[in-house]
Amino acid sequence: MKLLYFAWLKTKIGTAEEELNPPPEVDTVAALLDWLAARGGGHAEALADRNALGVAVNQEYARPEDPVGPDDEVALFPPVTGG
Amino acid sequence: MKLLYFAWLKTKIGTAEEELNPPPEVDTVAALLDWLAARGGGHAEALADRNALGVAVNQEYARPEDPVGPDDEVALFPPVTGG
Amino acid sequence: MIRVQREDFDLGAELAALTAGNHKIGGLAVFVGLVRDVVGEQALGAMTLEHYPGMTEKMLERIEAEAKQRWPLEASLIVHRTGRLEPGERIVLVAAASRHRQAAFEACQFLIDWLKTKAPFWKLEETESGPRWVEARAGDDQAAERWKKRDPDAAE
Amino acid sequence: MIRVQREDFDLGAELAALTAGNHKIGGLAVFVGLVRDVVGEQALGAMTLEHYPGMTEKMLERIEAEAKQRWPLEASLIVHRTGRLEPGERIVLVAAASRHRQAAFEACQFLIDWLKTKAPFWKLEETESGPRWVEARAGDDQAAERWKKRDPDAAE
Repeated sequence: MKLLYFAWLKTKIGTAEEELNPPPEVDTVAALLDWLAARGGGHAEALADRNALGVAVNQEYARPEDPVGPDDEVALFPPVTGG
Repeated sequence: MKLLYFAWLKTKIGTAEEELNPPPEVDTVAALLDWLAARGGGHAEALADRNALGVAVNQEYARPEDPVGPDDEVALFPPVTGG
Repeated sequence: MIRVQREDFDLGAELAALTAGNHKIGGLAVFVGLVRDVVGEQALGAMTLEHYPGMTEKMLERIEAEAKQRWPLEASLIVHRTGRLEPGERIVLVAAASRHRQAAFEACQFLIDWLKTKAPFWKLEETESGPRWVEARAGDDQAAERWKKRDPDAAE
Repeated sequence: MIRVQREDFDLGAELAALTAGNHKIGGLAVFVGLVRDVVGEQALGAMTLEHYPGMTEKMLERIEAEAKQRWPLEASLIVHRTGRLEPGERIVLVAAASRHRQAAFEACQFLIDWLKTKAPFWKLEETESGPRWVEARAGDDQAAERWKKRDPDAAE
């Protein structure tokens, strides 16, 4: 699974992109966020407040209950501030 | 008194501008319009429907009860359609 | 700033000059009116814009001043053309710049709505069935009405 | 049309190209967002716009398509810059052209309101007290909300 981090999530986690292999039971956005937070360190810190967190799966906005799988590109980011 | 006519009022009256000397009792916009209409011909035709008529005295929008005098510039025109 | 002129305007140059050097501006809202080639069901060959020199400038200045009083504008511009214009040609440019976009958008709409109902311009259209003076649109009166609610006597 | 680019855009050329040859257009509404030199109480030296390449273009295309579905547009354009921008520089251009001005204005506001809440851009500001990621404004959410009432699930 390809993980992308933007804005301050990138800074806190310390990378813009990483390849991870969560176990098969991590099959939803919510489960993935739990699994990432459990890694501790920058991941735990970046995921401390999930209310404001935006998630996209394969470049589409996703909700906690949406499915994720090993071949997906999952992006985590703060609320958007363009324009 | 200097009279100016715009758009179709100019066409109906047959001139864009004329110098007229209404009698002293013609001292309001309403009285002026009555006096002009009474001249007959193009003036009467142009002033047949006063509902839609715009009037400016010295380049300010004026109402029927507003005063007019010999030194004024009075303009008559249909509703504006710029922009 | 307001201007009434026969010649076309350079949109890029006008807007660049309007915002140049003012780094308080966060949003610029612009409206450009153009001559359409169809009016109602008829093909339009051209239109001629007549106006009341002197009063036009006075009214445009007043409309701009009113916008500046209602919204915190950093810059504003009205340029209106006169004379004969063909389809595709620009008729009018209004622009409003402010710190935030909402004020810029509202002021820009106010400028064009009030211009359309208060500035002494008249359009003569050349249609297939001959020349025809454009009649005022009820929609324009309604658009102007919404700004009137705030201040019933302003600029009249 | 939508475009994401580092370089500045030529406003006059963009708008001329957008309306060129289409004589059905009666009104063109435009918004340009610029970098301000003050944010809150602090002086801003510059800002850097980060984005999510691929998803950004996808979202901008969807926002434009949604505008075309809601209003009878003859033309529309979104150009958004990325990278480091200094005060006075242009960030974004949105434009909508229609037969009548009301549709052009509404679509233009819709484009920028939705862009601000849906397109994956993030601003990093360089202030006196160091770099700072811009937080989402409640006002932007409210501005986007008014378009949501019409169609709660669109483009999400």
